[in-house]
Amino acid sequence: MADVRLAESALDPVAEIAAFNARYPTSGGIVTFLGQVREGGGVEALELKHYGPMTLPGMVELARITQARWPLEGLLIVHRSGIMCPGDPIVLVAAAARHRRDAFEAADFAMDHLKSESWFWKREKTANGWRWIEPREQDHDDLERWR
Amino acid sequence: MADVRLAESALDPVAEIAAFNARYPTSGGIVTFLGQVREGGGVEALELKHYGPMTLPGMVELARITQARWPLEGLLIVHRSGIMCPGDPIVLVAAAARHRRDAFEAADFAMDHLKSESWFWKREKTANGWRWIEPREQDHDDLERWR
Amino acid sequence: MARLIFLGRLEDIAGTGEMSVASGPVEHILAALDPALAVQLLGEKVRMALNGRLLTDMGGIVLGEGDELAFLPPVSGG
Amino acid sequence: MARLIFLGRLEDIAGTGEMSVASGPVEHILAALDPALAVQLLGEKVRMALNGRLLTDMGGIVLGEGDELAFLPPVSGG
Repeated sequence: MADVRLAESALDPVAEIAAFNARYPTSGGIVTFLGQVREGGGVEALELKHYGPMTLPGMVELARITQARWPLEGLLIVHRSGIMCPGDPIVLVAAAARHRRDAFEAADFAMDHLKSESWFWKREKTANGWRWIEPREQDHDDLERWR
Repeated sequence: MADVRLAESALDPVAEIAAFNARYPTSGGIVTFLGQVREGGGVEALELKHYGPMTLPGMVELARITQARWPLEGLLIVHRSGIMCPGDPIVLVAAAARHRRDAFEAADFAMDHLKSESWFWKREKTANGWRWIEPREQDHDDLERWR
Repeated sequence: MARLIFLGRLEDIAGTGEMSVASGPVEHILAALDPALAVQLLGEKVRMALNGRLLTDMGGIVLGEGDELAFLPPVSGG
Repeated sequence: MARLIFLGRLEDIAGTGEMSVASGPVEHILAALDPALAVQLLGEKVRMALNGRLLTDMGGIVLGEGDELAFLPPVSGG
């Protein structure tokens, strides 16, 4: 059972993790990834845009593929859209499995694909104004690991 | 800064994760691993024994090696000893880094080494009584990935 | 009428996220746009989706009444 | 006096986690134990630590007053 959501307003990772952990007492290992807007470095705000007809359906499909590839007992994918401030959570992925390697790999895989194969567009605001963020070369290399 | 502890009594992973996340607002990515005693499968209790002069010093050394290998902003390793029940947390690892791959790899590395290169001995109780758990072949293969 | 949707940086270039256009062949619709925008929309990294489905080949696409054509520059999530 | 420490399944075999023994060469100490236990302690997967430090070679070890020799079977954490 995957729980996949696009969050238009603040996401509470601790509450999400608490609920997820409580749901999977039979899982030997639970891996979570929290991505957040970095404090420092001059970023004043970050905006993530999505495209209604494709973004959430794409995330649901990613969850399906992830569950088909690893024997998971639970999978959570929550991704913000909208404007965020430094320190705000952007994305939370949690994977529960009997064995820890499956949980690690599934969470890692889901994050790599959210980062550079999901329908989000990100821009950040610094003292110089807003700037769109293009995917990094590293993001493509990360994806290649799974092919 | 690593936070490394041997917990002789119940460990509260949600409180630990909340405190860890709050400590690292400059980290773009935080990966946590929670290992817990599986419910179901007939295990009634699990006991982890340690050896005072070596177990915690070994965990501290593991944290040092992990931090030397990846650029982390924070690392948490908490491992239970004593008797646990199904659903109880056994181990919690959290790694905070600017970039997500460093956090994923560091947490994965620390877990592989806690599992089969740290000074713990584990036994479980089923209807047939207590039985010592030997490391699995898979655990050794997991370690080999880092050499 | 049909709709063009501009995502990410294409929204900045177009000055709007969405534009109503007359139905018809996509090439005619693009030819009627500001050429600076049209060049960006046809960039090799820009993908297109018709009514939420990714197009693998844009040749010969005709927008009908109520169709929505989205222009998708490289993504960046997480 | 010195101390032997039995970890993991070795504690079950010894029937105790800890045993006081007279100081002296380890081989003499082991020879005085129940042979069934001594065989297990010398198993190839069992490592030894003297006062908390892993021994790489047990040859010629002599336990002095207050020394602690631990027998460490394969570990299993997490």
